[in-house]
Amino acid sequence: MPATKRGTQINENRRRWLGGAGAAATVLTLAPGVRLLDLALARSEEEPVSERVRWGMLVDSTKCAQGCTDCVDACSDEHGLTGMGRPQTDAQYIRKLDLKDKTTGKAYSLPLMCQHCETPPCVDVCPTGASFRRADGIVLVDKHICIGCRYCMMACPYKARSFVHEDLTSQVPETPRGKGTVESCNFCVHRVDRDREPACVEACAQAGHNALVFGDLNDADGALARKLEELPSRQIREDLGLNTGVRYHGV
Amino acid sequence: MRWCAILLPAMLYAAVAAAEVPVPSPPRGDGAQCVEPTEVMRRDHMKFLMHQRDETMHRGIRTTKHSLVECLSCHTRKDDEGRFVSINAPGEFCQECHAYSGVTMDCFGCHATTPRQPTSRSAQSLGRLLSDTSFRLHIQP
Amino acid sequence: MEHDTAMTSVRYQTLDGQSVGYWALLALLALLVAVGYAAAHYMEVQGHHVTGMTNQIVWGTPHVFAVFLIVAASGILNVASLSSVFGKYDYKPLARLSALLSMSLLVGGLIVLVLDLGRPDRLIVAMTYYNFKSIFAWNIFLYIGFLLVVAVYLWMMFEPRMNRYSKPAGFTAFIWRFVLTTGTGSIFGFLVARQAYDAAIMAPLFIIMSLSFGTAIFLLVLLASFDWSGRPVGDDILRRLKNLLGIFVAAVLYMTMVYHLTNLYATEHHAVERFLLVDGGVYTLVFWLLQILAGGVVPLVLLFAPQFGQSRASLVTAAVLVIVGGLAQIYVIIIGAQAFPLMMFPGMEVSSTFYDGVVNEYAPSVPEILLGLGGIALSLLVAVVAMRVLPFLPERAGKPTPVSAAEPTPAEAAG
Amino acid sequence: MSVLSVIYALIFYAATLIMVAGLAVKIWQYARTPAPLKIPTTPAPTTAAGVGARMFREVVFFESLFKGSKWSWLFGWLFHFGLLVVLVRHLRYFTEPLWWISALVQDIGVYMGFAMLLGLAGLLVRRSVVDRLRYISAPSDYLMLGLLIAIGGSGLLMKYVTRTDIVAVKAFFLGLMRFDWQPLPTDAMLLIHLTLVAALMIIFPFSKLLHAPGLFFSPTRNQADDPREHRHVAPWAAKLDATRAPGN
Repeated sequence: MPATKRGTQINENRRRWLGGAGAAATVLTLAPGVRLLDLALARSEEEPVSERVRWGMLVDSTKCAQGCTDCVDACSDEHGLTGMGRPQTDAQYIRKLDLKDKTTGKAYSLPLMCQHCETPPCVDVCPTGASFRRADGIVLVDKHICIGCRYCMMACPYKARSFVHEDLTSQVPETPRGKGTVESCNFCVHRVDRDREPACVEACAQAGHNALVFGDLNDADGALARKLEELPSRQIREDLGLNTGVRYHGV
Repeated sequence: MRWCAILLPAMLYAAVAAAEVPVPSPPRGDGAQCVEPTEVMRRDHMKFLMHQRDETMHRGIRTTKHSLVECLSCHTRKDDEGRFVSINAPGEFCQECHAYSGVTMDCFGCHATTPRQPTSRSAQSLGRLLSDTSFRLHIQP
Repeated sequence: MEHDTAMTSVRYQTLDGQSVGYWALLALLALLVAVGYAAAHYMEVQGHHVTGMTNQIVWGTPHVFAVFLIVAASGILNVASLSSVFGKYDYKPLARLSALLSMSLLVGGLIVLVLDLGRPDRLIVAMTYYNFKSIFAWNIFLYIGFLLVVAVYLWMMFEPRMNRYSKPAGFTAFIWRFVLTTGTGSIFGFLVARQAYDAAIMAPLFIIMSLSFGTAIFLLVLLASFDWSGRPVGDDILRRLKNLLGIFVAAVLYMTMVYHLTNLYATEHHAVERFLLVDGGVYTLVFWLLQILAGGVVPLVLLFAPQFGQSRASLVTAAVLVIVGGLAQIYVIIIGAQAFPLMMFPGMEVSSTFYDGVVNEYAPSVPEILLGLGGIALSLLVAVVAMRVLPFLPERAGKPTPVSAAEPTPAEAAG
Repeated sequence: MSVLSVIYALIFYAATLIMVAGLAVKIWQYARTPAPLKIPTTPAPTTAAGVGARMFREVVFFESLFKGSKWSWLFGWLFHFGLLVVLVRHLRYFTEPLWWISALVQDIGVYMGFAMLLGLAGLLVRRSVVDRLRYISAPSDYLMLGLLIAIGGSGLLMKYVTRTDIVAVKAFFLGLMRFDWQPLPTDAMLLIHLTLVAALMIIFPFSKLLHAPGLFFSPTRNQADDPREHRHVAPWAAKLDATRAPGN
């Protein structure tokens, strides 16, 4: 089936579905300005991802509400992360951190996930190349060739990765995950490849916080670059020179 | 005499063993035709899946022709209560032949064995539903 | 039975292997191996949640045993190197045993490592997909290469026609094992993420550790295999090994001190050093009591204080303590370092549902310990079987000890 | 049912018949061959249980070959062990439902296929490089090695390059066993593999491969070293013995 024809079909189906269910909330997040790429940059289904794009995110800690876990919940829902009631071994792709400045006592709240480094230590150490960085900057685990050695978990300065400690049966089609392999935030790559935002960003916007901005770091006119220009931001463990794809404002 | 000693058991065996040959009969898929001829799929389905897996994983190419999710959408059956049955359950499409030929599948430790079960979705995840290929296929008339 | 072409002809003989003791030892080791394998199988079927490991402490007790065995494997070849590379021909009769143990310990260590993988069934993937930037990937080559190099070295030593090549083969193995242990140490030395690692000194520290642990294990295996098979061990060779062990133990203590002092130089590392050396609870205890005191100071006293002199009992005790201390040292290096929280936000108190900012908990689980012990048992089992099948052991080691001088006075030992 | 399927069905019936009957004849012949004297290679066990243990070590570990030649032992054992696992793996084509042992070795069996080829290659190199071995080698020695290498090679090629429909292959063989013929896939590599296997089966009872059953009838291996404890009387000699006057 040609891509264009198929695309139309999807849209027709979406329209039909939305009409029936009247779920307006989802459409709002797809409103103008939130669209990920200009039409000129959008790639067809057969086209591989390229280095022209580098996906990134800005976390505006000043807008991140203490105690709010909408992004975490959305992530769990999106990727089918069901806890086993063992917090030490349950997987977390994204987690909320509560910080308190030891001198001023000022409190901060922010989500932490895979920082999608430009030079990721996890990719350096992985013996099989299962841990890799896609051309568009998304750091992934190819679970087909992950042997579960956990060297990447030792190497990650953000403790962003989890090891699957048990057999799973609750996987969702978009996020295959299984016992004995390592996993982490993948920027919802299945959504990004279909021109949509990661689930956490969508959830944060739905909750009205808008603390997360996702976009193309290479696109000077894009929403993310404009935001980065406007707000001062930093990288966590900037001393390591990893040039992270996730930046933080207000901490 | 010597030959009788050999032939007799053979003939006895023949009498006992002559029976229907067990041959797997995987359930037919939904569509009219698979994405490749059956003869090709029987030999090389794993080559297609491996190729597609690397293309998708490393190059972000999400064409659907050889995608495992698409296999599921055609080949999973529903039980009496309308819920999908895992494709690797005994007797189901994948397991039927793999059990027969003693091949273990390493797909479904990680990959979902059914399309998204529509009943289990909450209203919150409408957005995800919309982009879900399998869901799309099943609401088609 | 074969004859060596060395100046002094050495006769090697297989173990008789008919005694009840031999079969009992074999049965015990086989049982431990079986139990270790069952433990690994249990962990694989259940998933790693039945072990002590978590998403915070990702390398646990099996890694302690595996790294210990791999490191010791490299060091135990030292005895063979002394004769092939450094021309100390007194060690030559022991070279075969040394090479055998280096292979069997490496195999034992690697099996433990592999069985603790999340997907041990995918071992072949580790052999077919390589990321050449990964020190782990280098190590796969180093380990396999080591086994091949030492196997060739052994062949050169066994085959009379090949004896003349045993020196270059021994030299290759000598170089190879330094590179191998450099690789093992660098697994930790290049980890920028964690405060206790990311130190170039890890490689030389591991090399000196390998010599110490390897010599201790060699001493114990030597005494056991010779005593139990009625082969005499001369005091001269034991004295040499004793002095070697003492030097290596002292060197490990020195390198450990340098490691901590260099860490302490950078103020940013004071927190982790404080954790390891002062208030790290079990890790501090293990460090001071087992690693430094039991594994370093006490063996030095036993080896060098004149009161203990030439007593074989004190030598054996010292070697056992060095092994205990070695396991303790690797426990602190691997697990202690992971217990300390990652420093992502200096000057901030951090908390989360993912155990950020707190000292991580780890308790070794029974299956993990059984897997580790199974690895040690496998190493010994391989060696014990090999000694029966091929002539690894010489009929004697060292010069004959006069019966009356079995326990010489310190004055005699000095002279 | 294609002509090809019928031809292969007939070939395999013939090959099986020749191999089974030939082996039976040979074993019958071995069993009746007199062993008039006690000639175990010493040191030999002195009890029947000891002989059993020795035979076990001989069959499983190739003990005497190990003592004789380390390289032949290494390659020979590698080949035989590999072959064993590969054969057990191939049981999947003949058993429904699958036997547990066959299911168990499915994964390792592939690597054993490579081990088998490595062993065969070693044996071939040894035979053609070592002077005194080359001197005593007959064409049939090379034929056996070549045949086995070709069988292993074509099998692995089917695994990794040109695949076949193994479900149909299994149905074909189950069909042969149940006299309910099923079509055979017509993939070239499969046909090559099967032809070679049939050839090996036919040659087996006329070749040096008879060492497999022959080993068990080897008097230097299967006799207890007990001529002082028991008088050894070969069955054919017992008749003569009985006619003799007692006490003589």
